[in-house]
Amino acid sequence: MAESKWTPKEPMVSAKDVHKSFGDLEVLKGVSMDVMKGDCVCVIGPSGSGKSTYIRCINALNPIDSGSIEVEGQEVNDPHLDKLELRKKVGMVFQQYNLFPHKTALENIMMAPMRVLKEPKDEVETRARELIKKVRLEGKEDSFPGELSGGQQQRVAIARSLAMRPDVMLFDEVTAALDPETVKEVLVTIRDLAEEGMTCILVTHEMGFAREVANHIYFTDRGVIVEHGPPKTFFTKAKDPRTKEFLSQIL
Amino acid sequence: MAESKWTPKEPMVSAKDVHKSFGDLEVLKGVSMDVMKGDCVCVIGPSGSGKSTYIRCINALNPIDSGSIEVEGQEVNDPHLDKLELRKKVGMVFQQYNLFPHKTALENIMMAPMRVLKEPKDEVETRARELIKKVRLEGKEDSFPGELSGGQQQRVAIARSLAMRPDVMLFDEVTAALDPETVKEVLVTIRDLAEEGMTCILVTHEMGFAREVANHIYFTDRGVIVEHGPPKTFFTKAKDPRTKEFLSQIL
Amino acid sequence: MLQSIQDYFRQLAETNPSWNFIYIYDPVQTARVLDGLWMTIILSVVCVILSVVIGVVGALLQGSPRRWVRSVVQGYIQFFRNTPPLIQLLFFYFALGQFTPSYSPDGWLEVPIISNVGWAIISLSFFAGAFNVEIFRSGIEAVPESTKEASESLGMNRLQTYIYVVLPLAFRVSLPSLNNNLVNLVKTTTQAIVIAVPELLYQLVSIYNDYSTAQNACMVLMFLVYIVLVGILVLGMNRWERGMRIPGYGA
Amino acid sequence: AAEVCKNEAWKKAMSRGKLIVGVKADYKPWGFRDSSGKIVGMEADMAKEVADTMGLDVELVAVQSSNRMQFLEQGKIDLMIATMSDRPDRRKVVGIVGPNYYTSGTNVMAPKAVGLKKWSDLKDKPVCGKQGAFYNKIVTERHGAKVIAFTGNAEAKQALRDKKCIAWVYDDSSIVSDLTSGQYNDYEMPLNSEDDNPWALAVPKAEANCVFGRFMSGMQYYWLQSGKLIELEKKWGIQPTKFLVDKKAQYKDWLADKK
Amino acid sequence: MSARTLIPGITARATTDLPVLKPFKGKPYGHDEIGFSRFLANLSPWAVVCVVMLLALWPMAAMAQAKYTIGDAFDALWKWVPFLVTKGFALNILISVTTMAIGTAAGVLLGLWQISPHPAIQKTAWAVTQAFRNSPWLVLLFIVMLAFPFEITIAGVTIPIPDWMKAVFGLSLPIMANISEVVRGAIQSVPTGQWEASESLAFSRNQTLWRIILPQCFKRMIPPWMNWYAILTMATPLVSLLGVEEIVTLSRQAMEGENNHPELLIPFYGFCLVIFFAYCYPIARWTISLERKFSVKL
Ligand SMILES: Nc1ncnc2c1ncn2[C@@H]1O[C@H](COP(=O)(O)OP(=O)(O)OP(=O)(O)O)[C@@H](O)[C@H]1O
Ligand SMILES: Nc1ncnc2c1ncn2[C@@H]1O[C@H](COP(=O)(O)OP(=O)(O)OP(=O)(O)O)[C@@H](O)[C@H]1O
Ligand SMILES: [Mg+2]
Ligand SMILES: [Mg+2]
Repeated sequence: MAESKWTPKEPMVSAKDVHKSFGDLEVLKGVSMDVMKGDCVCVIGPSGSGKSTYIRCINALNPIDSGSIEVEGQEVNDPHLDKLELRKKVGMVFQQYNLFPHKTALENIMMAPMRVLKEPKDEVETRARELIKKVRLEGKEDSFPGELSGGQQQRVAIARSLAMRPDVMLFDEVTAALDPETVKEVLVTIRDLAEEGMTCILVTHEMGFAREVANHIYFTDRGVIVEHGPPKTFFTKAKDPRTKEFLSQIL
Repeated sequence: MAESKWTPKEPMVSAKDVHKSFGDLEVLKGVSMDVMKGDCVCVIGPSGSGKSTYIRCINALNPIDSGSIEVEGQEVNDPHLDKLELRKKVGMVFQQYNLFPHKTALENIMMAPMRVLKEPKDEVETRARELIKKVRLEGKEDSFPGELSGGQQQRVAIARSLAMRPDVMLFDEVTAALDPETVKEVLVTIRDLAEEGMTCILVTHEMGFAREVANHIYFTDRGVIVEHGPPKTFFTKAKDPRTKEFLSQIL
Repeated sequence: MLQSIQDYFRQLAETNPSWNFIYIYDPVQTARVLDGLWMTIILSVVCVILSVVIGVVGALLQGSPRRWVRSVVQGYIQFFRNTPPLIQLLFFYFALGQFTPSYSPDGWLEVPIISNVGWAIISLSFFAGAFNVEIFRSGIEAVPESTKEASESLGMNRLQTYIYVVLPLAFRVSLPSLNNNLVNLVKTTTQAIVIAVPELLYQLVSIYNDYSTAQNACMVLMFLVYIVLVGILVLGMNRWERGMRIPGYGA
Repeated sequence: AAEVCKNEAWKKAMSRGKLIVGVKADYKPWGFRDSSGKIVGMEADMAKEVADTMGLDVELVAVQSSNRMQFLEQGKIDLMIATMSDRPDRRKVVGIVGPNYYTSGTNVMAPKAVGLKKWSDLKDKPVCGKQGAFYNKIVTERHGAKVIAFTGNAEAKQALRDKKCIAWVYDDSSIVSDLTSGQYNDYEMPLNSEDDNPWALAVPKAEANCVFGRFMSGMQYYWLQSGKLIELEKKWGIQPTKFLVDKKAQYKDWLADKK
Repeated sequence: MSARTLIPGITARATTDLPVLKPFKGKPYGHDEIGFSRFLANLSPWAVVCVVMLLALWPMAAMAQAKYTIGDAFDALWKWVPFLVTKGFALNILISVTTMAIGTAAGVLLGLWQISPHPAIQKTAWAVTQAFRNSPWLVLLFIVMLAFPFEITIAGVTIPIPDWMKAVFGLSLPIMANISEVVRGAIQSVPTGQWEASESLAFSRNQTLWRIILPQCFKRMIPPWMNWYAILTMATPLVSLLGVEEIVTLSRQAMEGENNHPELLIPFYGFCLVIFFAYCYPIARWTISLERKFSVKL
């Protein structure tokens, strides 16, 4: 962070012509995108279009083949990248929550700050309890993930990422595994975050949510960004035929 | 069946003040409902409200604690009930399809009529092929379940139930395990059935479908029916606050 | 009291020569039985502990990025799992025993640093350890990739991920198989008789070779002792398993 | 003789025309197998002679120390001639009759380097042996040695060679034949045999005082008196025993004792 | 499908069960049930050669000092091989095959009782299974050897029960218990949905069991079953401790006949090892290939 010449006026996340293949299958075929600090960006698109792959590349969970991704001016596609540094800046929440089942909600949240950042326990615990309150899970501190509903688990997962005080949050279809009623709890949590000015990149199927929260929407298909724009124009004035078809199916 | 005095003017399925507990947990707290021949009834409600339990009680998969459920005038809550007789009248389709993986689609459909009803093979096969056509799976007769997509499997499961020529069909969230695009195939099949006059009881999360197909909608919460009515009034003029909240969340 | 019990059994042996519980009334034989029992317990306890240690270390080594390390572990497992433990014991004692350093108290006798008891412990521990490696490895494999990813995306490094997330979970998955294998190990300690380790079977066989009328009584004792030993182990493991249970999972 | 003699085993053998004798198959040269699998040896010859005398065919069944008495009790064999030491507790279970036909001396094979002088040198020292052998008990109880018993003699001898014990305890005639084979030149049998381990053959307990028992008793007197056993000893290359010589002399004149 | 418009996300999967630990898919049996076979089968031929060579190290030290050479020992072995194989190993095979037949028949029955709806039957079957699974084989063998008569008389006909037959009964007990567990495990690995679906199609319990459930798990039971066969075969030398004249007993007797030279240990026990291996290795390979074949379909 220190060495970076990045200033808040430049994009927080900047992808340029990202290519990525799995074996013979080219999943990303030149994706570019700039996300400024405080932006909330939604990525939508049909299944298999490479949304998850893209978001995982930002967090260096998948290496990219060519192009560049910069987070706060730091190149992710750098073999000498300090992945831990990157991951302190970028938080990620998965569709399957992936909580640690043998730890309570509170312990899940406290683990990374204590083990990775080596922060003192008291401090971390205070912050963790605040986060629990923020995601509206008071009283569930000592429950194990198996004892929580899907929505509650997902909120713990969000709190767990936030505990690392990231600058950017990535969300990959965080509500896809939830039943309709609990979807809302999670979305409210994310909206609160966005309103507080957190930089967010979301992959979602929730058009209603995208429309409400995002300030920019990207539509991907087969590894390329087909169309993008602010929600108002995007939903009503889509030009690309593939986008139109997709929107017609879900609208 | 012979001994029953039931006439088509009386309810096909009639539940009166059904109570059911699992251990200390009372899941159904007095559910009543009359379903006439040819009706298509949808049961909606939040997760854990007892929908599955109720529908399983109708098929005597779960015994009830008190109250009564009559199917064609026959009491289900009767210890001396001939469960096999009941199940010949009532077909049930599950969320998880539960096809027999060691049998082809056709064999899955033919098995129960041949083994349970002891009908001759030729006859059963003719009927099974008609059913395959009805659920639009021509050409998949000899595929094993493992070779079919989720939506196709679910349609085989429906055909398998229909092969027993039941008078009532129960569907428990039959599309919940399917991805958005294949949901439609299954719903079309059920709508066809309803339009042909089959008595159907559906548990579903598909509000749009409920609105389109059902002639009565029941909303359950915490083991009681909170509100019910025909779709037109139900969706727009719900009175109960809990119903309103539920609908507001999903609309 | 003790006297009268001894008298009773002495009497029984008089009247009923095939039921000579000699180890109850003859202090010399009692001492032999107790020695044997003690040796069996030592063998069991030490081997159980060692084999678990071997299993954990082996499983870690098997995940090593270095090919030759993996091959060595693989070779070890193959050797021990494919040969009857009986032959392994002979092999260790007679073949490898010749190459171990020894000291000589009287000019002739070469007391090896590793006695036959030592070899039995080594051989049996490595035998059971080979199975334990596989057990722990499959436990580690059962921890989903996504859980590891989650901990990585929180900034934990490989080692931290292993210590705090993977191993605690893998251990729980492995417990039932581990349980089986350890029970098996305790049963296998009887085979140490082939290298003349004075464990319980050895002592009992010696007793009934000296007093042939005691054969039945010896077998009864043997049966009881092993049922009790295995019972204690199973109870302990079950308690442990329950203690390790994560609330909210499993039946 | 209050019991009535049913003579079951005797009659059964007679009616089937075959005498079934339990002998050892793992105790060269008394009973062992040739490479075709047939059981041969000194005791096998004795069994054959019993059957011949009775006018029957013989069938040899291999028995082990651990099961030979059960076999006889259960009637699986009619007669047992299986290097069994004569012990009071065994007399309670099976029918041991007549004079003992042999005695073995207990002795040890030890490396010359150890320089054993007397039995008491064995005290608290490891001594290799074979599981099920009676000699183990003698050296343990009388001389305080620590016996390490292996499942076979080959293993026991290997352990001796590996210097895991200072001696191998077994019967003296086996040891002598090993020493004379030239394979064990660095070894010796330095102690005096403890010579009081009489061997007995056995019939079913119920027939000890009936036809079969008396017949076998007679057979043994005959063997001892006629020198038949000395002949067999020679045939199987066993070191001549003083016991047989003494007995031959003792029974030379039947009535000598009575005079 | 206008529904989706109004209800964003409503059609998404509604599963709430966590994929915390991957379900043991395609592995309906416990680790130890197939482990042995898998291991044996994974052994590549060169590894076999290595093991044999390693074993050959054993006699080297002993060889140096003795006049009776390892060559003599091998000569002695060749003399005995025909006898050891036709009389000894043949009996091992006979014992293992008969034991497996009896153990399987009894084990399947016991396994079905273990899932009986009748609590008394179920508990008893469970207790029997656990008792025989957990006691050492040797002890069971001893008890049966001593408790069984050597002949039985039925309607005046006396049928002798040879020793090896008694050993078969003794070994059948643990095999029965383990097969019982295999059967129970396989049946319980079939999702309960299958039972409910058949029930709601009006199948009776027996029809469900025999027509729906067992056909599905039959294939799954074959690999662990064969694995137990291999384990059993490797365990047959145990009966030598009871004097049954199988290959190890006869090897000992043969060594006796050859004057118990310590040099004989390697050739004779080594031969036992090799012949067992030669018999079990192909079975293990076959087991694994069967397992692969079946795991694709189901
Ligand atoms: N590790 C991998 N190895 C090989 N192929 C992969 C891998 N991960 C993803 N793919 C393939 O890459 C393509 C894009 O996958 P991705 O998960 O990014 O799609 P998605 O847009 O997130 O779809 P969904 O909406 O279903 O989650 C798919 O065809 C997928 O099969
Ligand atoms: N076999 C059972 N034993 C104990 N509790 C049960 C059992 N089956 C269901 N329950 C409980 O009964 C309640 C109602 O369950 P049910 O499956 O009927 O709900 P539902 O309305 O179908 O929910 P969903 O929409 O999630 O399927 C839940 O709290 C559930 O945990
Ligand atoms: Mg995705
Ligand atoms: Mg439900």
